[in-house]
Amino acid sequence: MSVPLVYISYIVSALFAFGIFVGLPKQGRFPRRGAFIVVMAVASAMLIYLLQLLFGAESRNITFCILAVLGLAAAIRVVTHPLPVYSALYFVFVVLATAAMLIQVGAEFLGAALVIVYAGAILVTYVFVIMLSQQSPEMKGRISAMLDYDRSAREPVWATLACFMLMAVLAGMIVEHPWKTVAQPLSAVATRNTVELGRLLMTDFAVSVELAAVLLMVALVGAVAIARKRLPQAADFSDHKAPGEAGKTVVPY
Amino acid sequence: MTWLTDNFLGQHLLSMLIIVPILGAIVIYARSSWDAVFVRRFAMGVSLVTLIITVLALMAYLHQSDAIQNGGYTLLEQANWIGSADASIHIQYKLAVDGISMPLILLAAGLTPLAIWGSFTSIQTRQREYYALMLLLHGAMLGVFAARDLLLFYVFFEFTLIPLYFLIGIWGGPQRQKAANMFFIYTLAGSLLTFAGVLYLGWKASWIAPTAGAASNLAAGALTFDLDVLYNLAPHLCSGEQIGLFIAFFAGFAIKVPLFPFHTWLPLAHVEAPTAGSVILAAVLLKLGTYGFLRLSLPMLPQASIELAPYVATLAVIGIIYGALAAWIQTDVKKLVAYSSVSHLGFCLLGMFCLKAAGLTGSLLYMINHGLSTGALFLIVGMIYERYHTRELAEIGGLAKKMPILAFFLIFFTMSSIGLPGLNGFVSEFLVLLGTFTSDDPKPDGAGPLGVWYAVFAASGILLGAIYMLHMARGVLFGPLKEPGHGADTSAGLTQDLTRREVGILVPLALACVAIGVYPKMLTNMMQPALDHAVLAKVLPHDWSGDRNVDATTIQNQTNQNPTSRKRQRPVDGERTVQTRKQATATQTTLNHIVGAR
Amino acid sequence: MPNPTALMIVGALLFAIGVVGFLTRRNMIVMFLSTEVMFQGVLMNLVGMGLLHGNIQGQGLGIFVLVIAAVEAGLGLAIVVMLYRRRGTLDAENWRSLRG
Amino acid sequence: MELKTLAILIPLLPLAGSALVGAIGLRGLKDRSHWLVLAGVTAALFCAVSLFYQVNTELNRGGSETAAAIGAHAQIDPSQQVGYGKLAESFTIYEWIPAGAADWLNVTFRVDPLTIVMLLTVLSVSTMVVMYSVGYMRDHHGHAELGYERFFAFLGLFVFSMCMLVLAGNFLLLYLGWELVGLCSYLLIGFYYQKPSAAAAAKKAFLVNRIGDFGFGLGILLIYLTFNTLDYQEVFNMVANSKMAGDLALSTERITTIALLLFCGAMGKSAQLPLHVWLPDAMEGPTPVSALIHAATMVTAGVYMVARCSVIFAASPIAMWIVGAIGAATALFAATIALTQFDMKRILAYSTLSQLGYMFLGLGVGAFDSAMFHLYTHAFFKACLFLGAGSVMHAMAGEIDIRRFSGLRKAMPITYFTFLISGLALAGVPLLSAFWSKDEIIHAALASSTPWLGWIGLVTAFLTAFYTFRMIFMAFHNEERLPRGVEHAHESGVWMSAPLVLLAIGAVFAGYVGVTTGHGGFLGMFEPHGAFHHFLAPNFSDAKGHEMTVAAAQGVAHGAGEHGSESHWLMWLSSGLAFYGIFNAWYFYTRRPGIPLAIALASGSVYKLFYHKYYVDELYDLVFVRPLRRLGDMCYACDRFVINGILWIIAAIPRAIGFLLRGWQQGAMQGYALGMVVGLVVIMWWVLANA
Repeated sequence: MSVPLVYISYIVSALFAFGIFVGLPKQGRFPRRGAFIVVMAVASAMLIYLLQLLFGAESRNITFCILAVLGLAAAIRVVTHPLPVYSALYFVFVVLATAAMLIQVGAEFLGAALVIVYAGAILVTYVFVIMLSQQSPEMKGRISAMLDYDRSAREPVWATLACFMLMAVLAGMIVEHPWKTVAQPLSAVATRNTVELGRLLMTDFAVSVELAAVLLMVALVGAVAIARKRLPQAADFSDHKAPGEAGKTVVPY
Repeated sequence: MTWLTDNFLGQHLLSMLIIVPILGAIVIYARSSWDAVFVRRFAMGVSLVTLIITVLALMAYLHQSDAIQNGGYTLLEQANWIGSADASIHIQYKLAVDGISMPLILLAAGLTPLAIWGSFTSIQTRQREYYALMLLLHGAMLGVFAARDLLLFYVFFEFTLIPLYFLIGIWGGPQRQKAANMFFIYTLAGSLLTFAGVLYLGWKASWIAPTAGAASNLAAGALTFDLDVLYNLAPHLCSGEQIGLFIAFFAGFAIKVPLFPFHTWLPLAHVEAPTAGSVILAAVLLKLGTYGFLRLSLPMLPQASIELAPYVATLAVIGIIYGALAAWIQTDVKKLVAYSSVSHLGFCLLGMFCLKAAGLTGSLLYMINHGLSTGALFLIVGMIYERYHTRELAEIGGLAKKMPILAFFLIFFTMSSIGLPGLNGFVSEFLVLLGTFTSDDPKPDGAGPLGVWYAVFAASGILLGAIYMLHMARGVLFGPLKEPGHGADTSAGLTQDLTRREVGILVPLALACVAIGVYPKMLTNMMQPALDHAVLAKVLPHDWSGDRNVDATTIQNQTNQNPTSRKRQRPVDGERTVQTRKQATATQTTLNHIVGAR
Repeated sequence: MPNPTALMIVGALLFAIGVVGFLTRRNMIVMFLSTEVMFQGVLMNLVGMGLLHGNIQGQGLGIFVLVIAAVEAGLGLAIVVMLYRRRGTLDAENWRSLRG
Repeated sequence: MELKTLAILIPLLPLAGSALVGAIGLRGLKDRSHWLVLAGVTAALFCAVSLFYQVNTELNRGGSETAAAIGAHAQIDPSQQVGYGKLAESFTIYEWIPAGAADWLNVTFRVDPLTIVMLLTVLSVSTMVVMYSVGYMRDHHGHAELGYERFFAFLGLFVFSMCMLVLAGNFLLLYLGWELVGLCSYLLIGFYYQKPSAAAAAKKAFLVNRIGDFGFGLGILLIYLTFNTLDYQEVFNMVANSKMAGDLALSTERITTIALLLFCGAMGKSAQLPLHVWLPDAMEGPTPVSALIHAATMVTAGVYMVARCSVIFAASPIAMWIVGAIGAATALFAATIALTQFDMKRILAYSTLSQLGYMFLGLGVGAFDSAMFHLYTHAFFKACLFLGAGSVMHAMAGEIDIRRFSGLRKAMPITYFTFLISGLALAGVPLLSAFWSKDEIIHAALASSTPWLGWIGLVTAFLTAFYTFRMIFMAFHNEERLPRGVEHAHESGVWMSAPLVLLAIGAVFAGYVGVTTGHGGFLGMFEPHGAFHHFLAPNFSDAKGHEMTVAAAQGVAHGAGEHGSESHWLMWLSSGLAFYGIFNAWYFYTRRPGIPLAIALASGSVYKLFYHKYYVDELYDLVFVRPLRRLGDMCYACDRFVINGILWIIAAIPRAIGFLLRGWQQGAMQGYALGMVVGLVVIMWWVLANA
């Protein structure tokens, strides 16, 4: 039983990797949308099959499967879409799907926090930054109009190969590994989930929580410090400084 | 003599020996406002102070009659460096001198002032850094010879590379960067293997030393590099281990020496190095390799030394002949002298591996003598180069007419180098050949591993040595006057013939050559007990199949720092020794019979 | 109640997709987005493993993942902005001063 | 003074003079430099004479035992010290080199009759030559030549070295003297260092000597290996006693090897056949040097050494045979070359070779005392001949080719007469010194087991007379001709003439210390073997036990008439040969000057062979020098290409790896991230595979 499971997980990995490869903008060409959709469909089907096998006969959780497919598809669009704004929007899908899945397995608090923190805070930051920087003009089917670094991926072959291996090894391990039998039924945890989590954070992880707070504080200060530097203008680059030298002339306001 | 050793400084003479030049280097480097003339004088002064401390150390050493008669070490300084005796790691700052290291310290301390003095006119750029590096090198060299802890030894050993790397790389000739890199990488590559050997020995000592009863105050399993402990490790190392360790040590030391197939860095480094760098390199730094063999390989790995001695000796003999032949065809005088070093150091190793008292004494004396005569030759070549900016035999000739004093010294040191009796080279060369020739002869002190033929082939080095050295002398001094178009360059305050300063550099060397040649006893009296005790007694008469209880007692005797009552005492057990003695007695009887009632 | 293993599989796939994005995209902002995708994968795996072990600690750690993600986004984006202002481009290929 | 003090003073006095001259000669003494050296050498000569009287007294005191020992050599008690008692003991000056456990090789001196003979010869000739040099090393106006002080410093050093060689009490110190005289020879041959030929000759002399010393050094090592000592007396006693006892511990092969290795050194130093090439070239040095070093003293060191080791040599018949054969071959070979040369000094050089060959011939047949006798007489007349040639050279402004001048006898009477007398002595004319010594050697050879050596000697004697007088007739007779640039020949000053006269007197009378008079032998008055041989007898009494030395061992008995007049036919024959040679030379070169040319033309190739010295130099160059040089080239090439190539290959491995990895080192963050991912995958796979 388990041997085909491993192979199926390998096939799923390969399909997803291939899907990404097809979807990546390469050599300044748009990806072939049709092929991408076909591959993604096959991959999704395979994934659903795998998940069904994992769930076993007693519980066919279709919702979870749909969420998983949606989330993964969105994630692939995040990494393949030439325009960062779209990537950010697709990322919202990923976050939402993830949160939904988490809620489905009983981690309601985490799911909610995910939506709040990611969709509410982080994504906004991203969008701000995207707007701060120069963007490619609207596509209109003319890829050559886009910025060079948006329209061509970097070493897609090697990256997708590595990705395939990573997927295969991870998925294979997860499928293969003889996980310890659950000490207590999942449902027992799931029922009082949020309460337990709160207790955990305030007892065992109390120090960590404090540290996390400090960390956030430091990051805040750091971000301010980094962003407040006056940067050399284009004129400063006219004399060809060695890489890394340019920053040395920066003085604080 | 108590006035010398009873105060704080007197008890730390050896540390001062190392610290004074290094401090001097730091001071020179830090004082950027000093002008060049003062820097030179200061460096010279520091090296002379070091020399004075060396002489004081020599006096203190000579006062220790125990050390002299029994070959033990003295002027001991001991402190924990990394870890301590009761921790799991015990690396010490341990300094001491014995009859093997004292002459070499004298050589290093005596030559460095001369080398510095010799740089007064030849170095015109970045003098502050130059003299700082010279002094740094000086301190490191003295440290190698004084160290009694293997790791300390290794640290100093490697540290000598750095100043010389810069000396060659900054003040060298046109190909200086290549030469410096080759020198550095080559020697470093070899000594990394040595380092592996060092670590292995320390690790081995960590679990053998407590059981061997070597130093009972050591915590069990403490990593130690104390030479006194390591010397007694030999019985616990199997044959394969010994050979492996020997090869590891060999890699570092043979390259440093340099032995025949590993010598190619030497001519390049010598040719490109500034004069003082060449002098120090030839006179002292090459001796680090031979000293390493003598101090570490032979006494620590006796079995491997005996087994591998024929191979090493073969390489040495090849090196003698090969170096001489290669020297002969050189057109660059400095390169010629550099190749002569290859040839000479072959003798040095040959004498060492014949494992006879005469050969060992000759070998150690050879180190000193090679330092004196080759150092002086490099100085002379440098003096010629300063004047003519060339060393090509094709471009200079007949200099005896214009430079009679230089001619005198060149001929003098040439003769010293080719082993003219009455000068220093002969004594050591003869002893080496004598030791090698009689190596397999059981009398008077046990049979060594080599045979007569090694000596016969090596002796041809005497002839070849005369060939290339006279070839050089003839080319440089004799024949019609030939100099590059511009004539002698006297811009740096030089004169046509040698200046007083240059004569002052060469005269002490010449006097030392004559003194050693006529009355070597003053040095050999110092060397011989130490060689007997620290090397020969550990290598030859030991029986490897015999029981090991004896080792423990020997160990205790040797770690005992006041071995007064032991006069040339050797373990008398074991088949080999007994056999040797039997042979010796038999021969003696025969001879008595031959001689009759004499 | 879905199988935690399924959650982990999806998490692993998400992580790997994020890796590909990080490796291939040259736009620094998208690279950071890819790392966020990787965070999602990690988060799902943590929760899944916690479930497998039948305890809540996976979710506890997940909270910290959120913290780290926030910090990373804040600092990383600040750096991206600075880099953008320095070179006028978001191309990661433009920063190669690590090359020996 | 005590024996020991004298023995120490003898080498030290010249050394002190030399060192002082070397130290202050250039600045202070300048052309007065000779005084210090002359004083040192003369004082050493007086010390040597005083030493001679002491030794003589000592010998006479123990004389009865000595005579008994020699007379009854058939039954010498092995345990008994050889005749001359404590003289054979060397005395230690100080401990020199440590040879292992408590075993020292010392600086020891030994003063015995052989030493005395050598010392007197060396020092008296040296004194003459130093005196002569004072005149010779100046131009016609009395100004010193360039390097005047250097010359005298070297001369003093040479006398010191030679005395060390002679006085040495062990082989190592002998080696020291041996090398030091080589050094002095090198320095003095190269005295005119700006002449390329002189520089080359100096180098050649040193190197050829080193070839010999290679063997000599090995011989010394072998002696140490065999006997565990280097002291003369201990070694000789062991050899002699082992021979007596028939002990097998010392195999004949070992002794032969030792003897032959030692003889290698002698061949180099005394320029015997394969190693003779340096001596003719050595004539590039100033003439006094040729006289002193390359005729009278240094080159005879080989003879001295073989005589000193007579016990060792006598114990090995093969070695003796080789010594004799090489001596005879050299004698004949050199004489043939001398026939064709035109350079006066070269003729004399070949003559020296030839005479040294005689000495070795004598040694080889066991006539050690005769060889020493010949050494002693040869020193006087050959030094005189060289100095005379130098006088001619001085007068001819450096020209020495006898084709360029002639008829000098009128202009230079003193030079002519001294030269003539010495030439007669060399030619072996009766009643002059060499007649006695040479005749003894030939006699011993004829009486030995290898009489053909004697016949070679006789032929050589004829050739000697011929080439000597060829030179004399060409240079001093016929009508007066001078080389271009010399207005008139003139006699040399008193500094040069006095030594010539003194040496000529020596050439006439020196032989009479080796002759017994009043016995009714040759000419009714003279018998060979006189006081000289008595004096030396203790030295060779050991060696004479050997059967090969029968003829010479007759010693005292020889003159006593046991052989009667039958031995005198040889004396008549050899004097006849000498006169015949002289007559031939006179006839060829004075009466019929066309004959030599005709002969030369008629015997073209043979003449060319002689004239080009048998092409030995060229042969050596082709067989040894060039291949060795090629070998050196090969070594250096091996260094640069093979060893450095291997190094390059070894170094190329990391370089290749680096080259491969360099592609990954793009500096782009994502590249490194890719590497991280791959690494992560590999590690995880590894963990899983091993889980």
